Amino acid sequence: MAQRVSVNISRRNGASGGAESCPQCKQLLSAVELRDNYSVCPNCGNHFRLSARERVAMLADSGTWNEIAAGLRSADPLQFFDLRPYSERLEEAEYDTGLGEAMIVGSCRIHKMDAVLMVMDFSFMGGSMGSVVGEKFWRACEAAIENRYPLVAVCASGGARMQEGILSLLQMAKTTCAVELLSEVPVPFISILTHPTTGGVLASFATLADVIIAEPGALLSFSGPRVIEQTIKESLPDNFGLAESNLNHGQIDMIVPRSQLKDRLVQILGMLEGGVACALEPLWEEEAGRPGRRGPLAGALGRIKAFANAPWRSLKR
Amino acid sequence: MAQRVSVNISRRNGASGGAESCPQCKQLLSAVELRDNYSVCPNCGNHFRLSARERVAMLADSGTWNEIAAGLRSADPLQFFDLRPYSERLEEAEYDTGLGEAMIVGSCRIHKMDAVLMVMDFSFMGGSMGSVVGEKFWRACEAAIENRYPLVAVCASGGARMQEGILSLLQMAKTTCAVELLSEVPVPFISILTHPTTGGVLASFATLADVIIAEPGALLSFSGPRVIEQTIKESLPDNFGLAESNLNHGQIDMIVPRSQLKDRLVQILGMLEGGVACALEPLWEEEAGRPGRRGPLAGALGRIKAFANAPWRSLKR
Amino acid sequence: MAELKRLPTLPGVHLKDEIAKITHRLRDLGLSRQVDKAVWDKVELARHAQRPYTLDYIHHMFPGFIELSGDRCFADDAAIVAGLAAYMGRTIMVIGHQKGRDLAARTRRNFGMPRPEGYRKAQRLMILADKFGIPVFTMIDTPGAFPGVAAEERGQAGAISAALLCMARLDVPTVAVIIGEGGSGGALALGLADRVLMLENSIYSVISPESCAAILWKDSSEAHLAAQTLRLTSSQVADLGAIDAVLPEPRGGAHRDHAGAAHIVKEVLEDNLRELEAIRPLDRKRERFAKFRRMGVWKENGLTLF
Amino acid sequence: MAELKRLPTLPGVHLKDEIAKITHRLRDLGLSRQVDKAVWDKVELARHAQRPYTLDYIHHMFPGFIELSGDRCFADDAAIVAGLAAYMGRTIMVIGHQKGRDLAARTRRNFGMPRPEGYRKAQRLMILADKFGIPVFTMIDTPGAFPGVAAEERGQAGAISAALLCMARLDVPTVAVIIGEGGSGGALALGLADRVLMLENSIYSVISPESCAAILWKDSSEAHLAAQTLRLTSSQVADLGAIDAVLPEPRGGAHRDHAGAAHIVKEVLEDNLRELEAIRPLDRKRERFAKFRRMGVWKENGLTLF
Ligand SMILES: [Zn+2]
Ligand SMILES: [Zn+2]
Repeated sequence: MAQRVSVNISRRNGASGGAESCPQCKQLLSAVELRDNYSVCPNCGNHFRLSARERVAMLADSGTWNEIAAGLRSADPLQFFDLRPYSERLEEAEYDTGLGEAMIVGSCRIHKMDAVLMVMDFSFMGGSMGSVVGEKFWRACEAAIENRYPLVAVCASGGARMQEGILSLLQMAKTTCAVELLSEVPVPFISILTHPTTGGVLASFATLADVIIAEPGALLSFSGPRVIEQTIKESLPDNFGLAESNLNHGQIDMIVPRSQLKDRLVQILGMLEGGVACALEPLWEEEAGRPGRRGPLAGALGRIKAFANAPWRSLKR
Repeated sequence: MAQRVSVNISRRNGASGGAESCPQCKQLLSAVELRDNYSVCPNCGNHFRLSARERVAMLADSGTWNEIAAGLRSADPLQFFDLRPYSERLEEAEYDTGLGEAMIVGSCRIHKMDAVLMVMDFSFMGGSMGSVVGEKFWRACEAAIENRYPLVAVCASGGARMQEGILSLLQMAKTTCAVELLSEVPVPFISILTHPTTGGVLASFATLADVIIAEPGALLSFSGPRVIEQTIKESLPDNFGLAESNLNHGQIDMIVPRSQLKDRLVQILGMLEGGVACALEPLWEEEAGRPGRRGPLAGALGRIKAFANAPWRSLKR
Repeated sequence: MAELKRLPTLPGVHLKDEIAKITHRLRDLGLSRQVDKAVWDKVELARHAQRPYTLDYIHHMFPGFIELSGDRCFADDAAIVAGLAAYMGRTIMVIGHQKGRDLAARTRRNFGMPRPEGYRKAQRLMILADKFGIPVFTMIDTPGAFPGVAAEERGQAGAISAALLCMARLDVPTVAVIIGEGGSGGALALGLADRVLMLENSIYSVISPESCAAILWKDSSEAHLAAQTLRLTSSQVADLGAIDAVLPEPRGGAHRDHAGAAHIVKEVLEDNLRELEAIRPLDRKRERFAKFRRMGVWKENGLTLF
Repeated sequence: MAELKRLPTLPGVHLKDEIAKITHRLRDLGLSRQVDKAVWDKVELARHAQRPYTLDYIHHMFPGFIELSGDRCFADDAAIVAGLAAYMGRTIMVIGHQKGRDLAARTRRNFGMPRPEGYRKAQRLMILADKFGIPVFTMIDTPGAFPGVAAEERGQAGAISAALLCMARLDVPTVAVIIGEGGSGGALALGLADRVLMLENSIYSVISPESCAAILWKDSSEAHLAAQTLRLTSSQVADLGAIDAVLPEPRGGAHRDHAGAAHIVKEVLEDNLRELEAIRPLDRKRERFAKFRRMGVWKENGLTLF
């Protein structure tokens, strides 16, 4: 289904205004045709890579996006350089993508349901996770907890950002702690794994969501295919690490084509919001002055008796 | 290592006073020789089957065994009969084994450490679990919780007792609930899986222990080898379901030869009793008037500050 | 309709009558063949190829059902279907064994016989439900857990016991319905619930009649004799106090009217959930434990206890 | 001795000096080879075949160690060793990566590269420890999680993230010591602890120098250049605020004196546990979260923050 991921940083290939050919089936597609079909090849179903902004436009209701922590930028704590300094690479990535980092986060409404949305962009240094991605994730979780909004993470990543050394590795620990804070409330958390989601992102928050959705053909693996080939000294099976293989192996909940993604997302969020636990909302409101549940099923609230002393928080584990 | 288990009810083969030959290596062994070597063949290491009483004698300190619920006997709720009525089979089993049921339970000391001990006897209707085994298990758990003694279960079972129909199946649910009550305290629970432990016993309390020990060569499988052979229409691998295979497949914690079992048991119980949680014992005592921990490591208690309001019970999950 | 919904049976209440009846049971095999007939009919109905399966109930009861997959360890087991559903103003987690109706589906669903992965998926999703206060509804319909070498190696026994422990622990309400074949530990693994109900023509048994006959008479063709002595029909199981109620089926049996059967289950589920939701979680758990503690019949110092 | 035990390093404290130093770093490759030497020596020491491994520390620190096995799902992974130990009047759960010293052991231990089963075993035993209030002590020494097709299929990524979440959740005190090679996510999976310490000659890195060089210079022989730029030695990692303290090693390095190294770790462990045990579980967890929240360096609206 999918082309093999290159961990190298490559420019998006759907940004130009003219026609381009599908990398999978070679069919020539016009930009309009692609855009009208969710950037999915109408011929073979290949899901083209989306920029973070395009993804937000696709998922968030028009005009509701409210970016959080937009002012965060990577520092260069290691003064890292290889053939070029890290700082130059960052400048270039910002210039090329128009993004300050490989992830943008914000609150928005999705089919009228409030949510915190975070979207990674593979075009920004391979969607690698450094200090800023970790900090943005943390702030997104804080916002979700503060407002009692569910959290949706659209992932695309080549892994940790080498150029921040050990600090990038520790973002795995940092984002994990943030997820644990979410589950203490609990706030629903859905991750959407797009092509490719690998390494430290897959091995931290991406696989810690309550429900894990993948796009068709997405490569999802901890180690990159090349690393594995070098280790086992043979070529990999054709479907190695693809979303479809991950589904068979029990690692994800479902594969959802991009055209159905927004609807499905809202259905699941509504479901997770609509448990009988909503009967206990009054407790939370009293406790922390937080707004109550707002899922479409929150009507259950009125029908079910509230329990004054229910030890509901024990649920979290 | 082990001979294949027969689910048929067979008389113990080590009870006679004279010599007998090892079913595995055919060496002729005297009764004294066997007894002095924990009923393990000194030649090949084959672990002979033990009666429940022999097992108690081997594990409990001399004179400390205090049987619980000895007066329980199976009823015959289904008026079950096949070639002979269930009630006749029960009478015969009691006559042959001197036991009222396939499990005896009691409190005792193991190397001076108080414990509740339950031992199954395969010679009593194949160690099958019916209502009485379930009820005895429940009472043993109650005694363990009441006295704050750890629980040790020595298992040997062909599975559920068919002759009690659905009621025997439900003993799996009943014993599971009892295990959950243990973990709410928490009371340490160790299971010792001996040859053979299969079916409903393996699929309930036997695999729910905090630490799972097996004797060498014990057959441990949910389905019996014959059932599997009939299903897959081929013969099984030689090591199918053996303790050694289960260890490799991550299903048990360790294999302990019978000669080391008592020592190892006490070491593990001591370890489980000696966590920093013992610092919170005063809380429990105040709460329920229960006696405190008595593990050899409970000395930590004096050294570590007690936390007046520690939410320790949240530990249980 | 309302009076059909729940026919609660207290454990052991009818037991003495039954025992009296059974005492008169003829031990002559020739005659017992006749008595067999009704019981064996139930066995065949429970296994009827047109009987509604979990996905049929889901189709009729939960239009917006969202399936969730995977044990996060090894595989997604298609012999157990699970997912979220909107139901009468709340969300529930639906989990059930799934057989297949045609050959391809049967193979894919492994004839409704789960491997350890199926039970681990169920456990994972029950924990998810618990986290969000979502009640759990299970449907039981399996000949049993799959007996295979690899399934054993991956811990079939431990997967079942872990699922049982998980159900014992849940703080949310749980309702189980045996919709067809309730076979052995593989069925019970989804059945440690606050309410356990059986459809009229379903069976619930510690062992399949065929296996039982093979062990007792060394002849699996004696299965209908075994079926009779195992007491596995819904009314017999109810009389033993092993379930909470028997649910009537549409005229002629559920296989003739999937929608009708689903309608009955749907109404009964709502009544039971409503009752259970009114109980505080800790109390509900205590009641669950107390119920399973009562399971069984034994004599203590000569006195028979239920 | 006492003053050697813990040399706490507050996150970022020395960072500015370091940055000043690095700014002067020579970008000329020829000269940087020299600077390399000391760093590469550390890499080689961290991987030294005679360096004490987890089982060596266990041998010296915990005479009564009882190994526990298995993930209860698929296998027992020998690349991670775990078990209970009596330690200074209390029980602790010891979990660590294990390399092998000879060829047979290396193969059996898979060169210290765990498969998902290893992380699931660790997770299972951490939950067991939590249940009984037993502190968790981990030793980190791995080139990384095993990169293999089957390991990926069985959920390597999910096994690591689940282990991380488990460590975040624990109510008991947790101490991690990097004793040799702290390689990537496979190392971190045991490292989300209340206290994370590094032995002087150990390394902790997001990627192996060889892989880093292969990606950046398309030439894995540039590994020592990569090692230098990755800042993976104990003092460099401490300066970045990524760990809590560096532990000194016996004269000449831990590989020359296993007992001496174990003695240092043992004393430091006791000090740290004693401090952690004095904190209430919930507070300890909050401090753990706060610590990992601080990890990283970023600019906000032009201001650099540590
Ligand atoms: Zn195409
Ligand atoms: Zn022998």
